[in-house]
Amino acid sequence: MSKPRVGIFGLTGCAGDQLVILNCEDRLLDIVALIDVRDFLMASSENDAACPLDVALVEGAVASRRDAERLRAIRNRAKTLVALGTCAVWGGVAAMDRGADRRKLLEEVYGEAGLRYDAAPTQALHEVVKVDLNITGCPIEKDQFLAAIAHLLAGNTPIYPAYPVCTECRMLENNCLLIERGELCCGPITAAGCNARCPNLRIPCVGCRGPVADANASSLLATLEEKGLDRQRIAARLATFAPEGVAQRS
Amino acid sequence: MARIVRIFKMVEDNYLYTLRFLDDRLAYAFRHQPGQFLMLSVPGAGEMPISISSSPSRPEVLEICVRRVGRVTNALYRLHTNDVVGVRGPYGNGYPIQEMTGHDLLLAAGGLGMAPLRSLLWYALDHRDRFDNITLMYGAKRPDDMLFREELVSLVDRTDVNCLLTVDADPAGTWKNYIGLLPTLFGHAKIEPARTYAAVCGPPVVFKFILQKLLALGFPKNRILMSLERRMKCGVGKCGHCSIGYKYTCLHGPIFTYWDAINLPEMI
Amino acid sequence: MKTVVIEHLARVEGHGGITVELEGDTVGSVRFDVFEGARLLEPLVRGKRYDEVAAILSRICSICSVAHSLTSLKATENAFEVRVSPQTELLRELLYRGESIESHALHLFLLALPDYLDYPSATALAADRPAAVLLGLRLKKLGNSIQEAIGGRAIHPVNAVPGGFGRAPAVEQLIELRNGLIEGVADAKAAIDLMASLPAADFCHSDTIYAALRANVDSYYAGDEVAVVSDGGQTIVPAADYRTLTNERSVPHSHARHSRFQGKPFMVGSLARLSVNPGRLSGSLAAPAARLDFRLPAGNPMDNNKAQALELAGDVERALEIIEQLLRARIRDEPPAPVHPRAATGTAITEAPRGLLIHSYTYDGEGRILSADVITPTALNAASLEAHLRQTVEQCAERDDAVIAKRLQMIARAYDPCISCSAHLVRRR
Amino acid sequence: MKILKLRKEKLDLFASVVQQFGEVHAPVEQDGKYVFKRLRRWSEARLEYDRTILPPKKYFLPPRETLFRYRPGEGFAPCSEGLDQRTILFGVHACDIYAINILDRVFAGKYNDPYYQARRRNIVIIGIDCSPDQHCFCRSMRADFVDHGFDLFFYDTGDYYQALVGTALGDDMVLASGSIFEAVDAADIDNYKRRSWNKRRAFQLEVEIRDLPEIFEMEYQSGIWEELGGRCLSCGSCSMVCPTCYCFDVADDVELGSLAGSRARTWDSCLFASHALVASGENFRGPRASRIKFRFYHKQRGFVAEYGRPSCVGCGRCISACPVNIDVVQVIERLRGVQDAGSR
Ligand SMILES: Cc1cc2nc3c(=O)[nH]c(=O)nc-3n(C[C@H](O)[C@H](O)[C@H](O)COP(=O)(O)OP(=O)(O)OC[C@H]3O[C@@H](n4cnc5c(N)ncnc54)[C@H](O)[C@@H]3O)c2cc1C
Ligand code: SF4
Ligand code: SF4
Ligand code: SF4
Repeated sequence: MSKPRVGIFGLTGCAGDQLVILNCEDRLLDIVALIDVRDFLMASSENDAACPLDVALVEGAVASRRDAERLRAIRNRAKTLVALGTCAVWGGVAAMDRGADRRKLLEEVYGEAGLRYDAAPTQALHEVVKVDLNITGCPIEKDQFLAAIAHLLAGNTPIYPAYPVCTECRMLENNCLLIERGELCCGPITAAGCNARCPNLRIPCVGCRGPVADANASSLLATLEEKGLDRQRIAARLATFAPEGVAQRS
Repeated sequence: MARIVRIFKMVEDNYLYTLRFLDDRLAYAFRHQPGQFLMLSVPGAGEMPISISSSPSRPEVLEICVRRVGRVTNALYRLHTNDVVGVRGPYGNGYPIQEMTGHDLLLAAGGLGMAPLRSLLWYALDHRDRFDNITLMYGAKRPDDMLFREELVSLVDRTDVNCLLTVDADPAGTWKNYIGLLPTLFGHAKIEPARTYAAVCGPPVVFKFILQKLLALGFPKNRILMSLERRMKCGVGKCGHCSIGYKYTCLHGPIFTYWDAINLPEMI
Repeated sequence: MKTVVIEHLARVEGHGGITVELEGDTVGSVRFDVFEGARLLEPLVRGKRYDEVAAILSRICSICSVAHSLTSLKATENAFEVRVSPQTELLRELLYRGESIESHALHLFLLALPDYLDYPSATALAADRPAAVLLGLRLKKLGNSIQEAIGGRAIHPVNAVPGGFGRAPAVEQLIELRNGLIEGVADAKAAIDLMASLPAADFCHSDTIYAALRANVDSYYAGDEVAVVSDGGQTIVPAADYRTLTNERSVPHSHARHSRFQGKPFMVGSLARLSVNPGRLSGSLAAPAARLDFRLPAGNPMDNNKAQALELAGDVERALEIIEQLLRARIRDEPPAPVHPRAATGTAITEAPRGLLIHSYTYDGEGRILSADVITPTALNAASLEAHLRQTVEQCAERDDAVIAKRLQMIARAYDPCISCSAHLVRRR
Repeated sequence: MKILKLRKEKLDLFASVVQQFGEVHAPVEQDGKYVFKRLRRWSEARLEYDRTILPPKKYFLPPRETLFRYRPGEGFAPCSEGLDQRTILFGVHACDIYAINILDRVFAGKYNDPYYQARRRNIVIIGIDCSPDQHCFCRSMRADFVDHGFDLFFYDTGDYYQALVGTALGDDMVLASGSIFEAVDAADIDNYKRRSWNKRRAFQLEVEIRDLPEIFEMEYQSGIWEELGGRCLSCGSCSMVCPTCYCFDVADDVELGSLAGSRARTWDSCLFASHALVASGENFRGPRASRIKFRFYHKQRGFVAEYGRPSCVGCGRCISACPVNIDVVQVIERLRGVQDAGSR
């Protein structure tokens, strides 16, 4: 079997998910031996920008016309398009306040020049093209990425936990920050897979992985409100990393 | 572990696999009842429950009929003859053959529901003297979707079994049997509820309509035998996924009576 | 007239390109374009509570996410006059060193090294010189292991919060890090040897102005004063006056804003740090510096790569020292220092791997952000980079597009630009 | 049963003897809560604890465990790492031992679970007396006392622990500690009886479980399920912390670039939407209300039909672990239509 042709791309984001790939120090050379990386701008200056791809890994959100065009071009080249990271899957932090007047913000940041910039309200990949597989996380978890690659190479769709961070947090036997300290923990509605990194360090989950499929955001909101937290603050916190996603699920 | 010795495409995305245990002793030791299932693993992809479609009256072959739907079934689909899969079992209760002996049989299946019933069908035909009248009702969407089509069509002319096959639609216009939804077949069969055991299997709609029919005919509740499907991870009553009320589909089922269904909430 | 265009700069983080216009022998415009989408995080962070800011603004950039987090925390703590414990200071510096080791190893081995040896990528290089690439990966992993143990994650640390840390690392974790670092000392030395063996890259000379934090202690990840040095001497800029330093303006071709000091571009980063603090070269870094034939004042921006290699060696050493110190002091699991929000402004300047990083926030009485200002090294470097790109073309004897393009890319990469950083700036009104 | 007594001050001595039999794990404090953990030194043990966050089930059915590894051509090889590890759980409460006895039955039967059973054989249980808090209702669940399933059990009778020796291994431990255990006399028996009577009265919570199965059947359509479904976060906490929740999921992993890999099982919960979802898209318990109903139904009613008693032992963990305060005692009371019966 010939090696699958792979492209790794970044739209607008922090490049953290591509960096996670480069952070697989122990497996990096194994991976490149198993796949044929054709297009990876962050790591190579010799890229084939047009060849058909078996798999396209795309990180970052769509925040400009240029991003949208690039994404469509990638989609046309790729059999399987994988959204890599919370920005690609949900829009990420830059998708906050989608309603805000972007032009005004641009002008505020860059002055008049900003008005000429190519900028659009931030969107997740699935809002622009069809996405075949989502690997969420801000950034993605190395182990999950490696498992996903192993499964894709073996021909299987990877499996991800369908439960929230609380489940992992409980398996680790942490004290509950929400119950025992009344903190604003997003664990109950956030997709697991990070092994409860934050609560495991006694820090409330900020929801960086986006909502779990079955999130009951309205009940969490009500509970936190009963604990005396300010409703607006809770709503804003829950919606930091995946604003639209949480709204849909409450 | 078992080797795939034959792969036969029955209809699009539904394949019949013939398996043979690598270890001869296991092959001899493996004895199943119609209605039982096995746990089949495709290494790397996972494990899943699959009904045994072959009859214990023909112990030379072990056949399963699998529809491609997800991870494991797709991984199985990518295998070739001579590849090896993991097999555990047989599991589940199977049909109460002893109880059914001496009675009429009504087998009613829709779609993939034929997979477990085929085992019972051939068991009964191979032990024809143990049962009175045997009726098979099987419905598929189109002729091309009918599982075991050749085999079943060849039964239509047999006199020792009343084989009624129907399709919802026949776009090609070549279908020589019935056209219409499964329950309409009741119009073509003479069923005596008082002396019959009914074995039903299919998607939830099939259960719904066939049950209505059977109850209207006055079938005793404990002679309606349903083969159920549930998510399963272990097959041996531990993992909890297949529980219905207080029963485990894998231990107490997959064959349940209609009386069980009344007692166990959310069964159908 | 012809143009040399590097459409999409590879082997850097983020999206940028270079356009040079040539009119015979005269160089027309030279542009470093940034077309990274504008994420507008600073205005979006308005209204967020002080305990949420670092997690959001660290997302500006993955490679310097520790720097962004810690600078953000310090700005907040400065605003609220929070005093953190000495243990926290040490752990934070350790975290910084981890990031710096990772970032420098990534840049030197995976992004820059292929240029020197004429390969398109480190993976292509690995086919012929696996040992060199594996050396880089080991060092990179070492840096990541520190970030994971102290920050809770290699990218976007979760453990650092206003006032301190969620949970201090366990003694066993520190011992494991120490063992890794002991091996790292040899690797860092090997990295210097490797750098010393590379063909010289010498095609751009100029008198450059450098700006960096003045290190009055060992730790120079944070400080109160920026020193700007040129051959004309030194100017000191206190942190609160950072605006006189940046003096940013937006340019139409770029989503990054350009900084000038007294009308002139200046350079930040490893080379600037060593230029501002030449004393660092006298201790244990003296021998490696000699090996690399590294001398100050450096007139060649490519020397930034050498400076990174030196810092890499220094960081490994310093990280070891910190761990010893933490172990000796019997690290404790202490709660973060209490934070009492109030209406105030706080500014923090630190040295990110790529140079000066400034976060400045104004809070309301409830601890919600009223305005945020973030100035990143790549933005500070943008004008200087353009100047050096221009000089590179001017000083290039051959008028061969391929040669020019290659040199331009090497210069751009030597700056180790972090383009997604540069695009997220806010001008305070 | 062999019954002895041990002067309380001598417990430390006994603990040092026990250490020679294996790795000692006991409740340890963690920010005001307790967890079973390997002891670094005996003084870390907190035997007067309310309840541990996770029950001892984590030792018998770990949150995640590899079952098999396989290589192409070699087939499956069961994973036996750590199965023969001799661990001593020191200070297990009666309800938790009761729960282990329940798990014993689930993981035995026609299809024995070799992993569970191997651990069960190798883990020593030393039980300890406890006093109920506001969430304990083990007495109502008939799990405040166990007569088997432990190697030793210590009852607090004042100056002494009265020790029930449950197994030969427990007896070996007693013998290995020389003569620190003493025979009991009539006064000790009286002390025990007094303790027993007092403990009975210490319970703040009580539920009536006779005819509960029938009531569950009658209230199957009750509106309470919808209401609980609206509140439940499906966070799985109650299942994770429950000493008798044993659902697990099984999934395969492959190694990069090969077909070798492993199969692991992980704790699962009937509150997850995926629990009863099958490949056809059919979900037999789709709505959250039907999932939470199932949890109560299976524990409080289903188990009775199957094993003759509810699987709930009244440890109160799910009550303290639920972020939205879903409380099994209140649910039962509401189903029963009793007001304030729980607090006496
Ligand atoms: C008693 C019984 C007999 C069955 N007989 C047959 C048969 O003869 N032919 C056939 O094609 N299918 C049969 N099925 C259904 C078959 O088990 C599922 O289609 C199969 O598990 C789907 O697995 P997958 O990995 O391809 O799908 P995915 O959706 O990827 O499933 C992943 C896992 O979920 C579980 N799961 C998903 N769907 C089901 C399901 N319907 N039933 C049980 N577990 C499921 C399995 O553990 C599986 O490994 C039977 C199911 C049961 C319970
Ligand atoms: S700390 Fe957060 S993640 Fe952990 S159990 Fe509590 S709510 Fe869930
Ligand atoms: S616990 Fe929450 S914030 Fe922390 S890594 Fe996991 S999903 Fe992200
Ligand atoms: S259901 Fe709740 S009270 Fe009952 S045993 Fe489980 S955790 Fe304890």
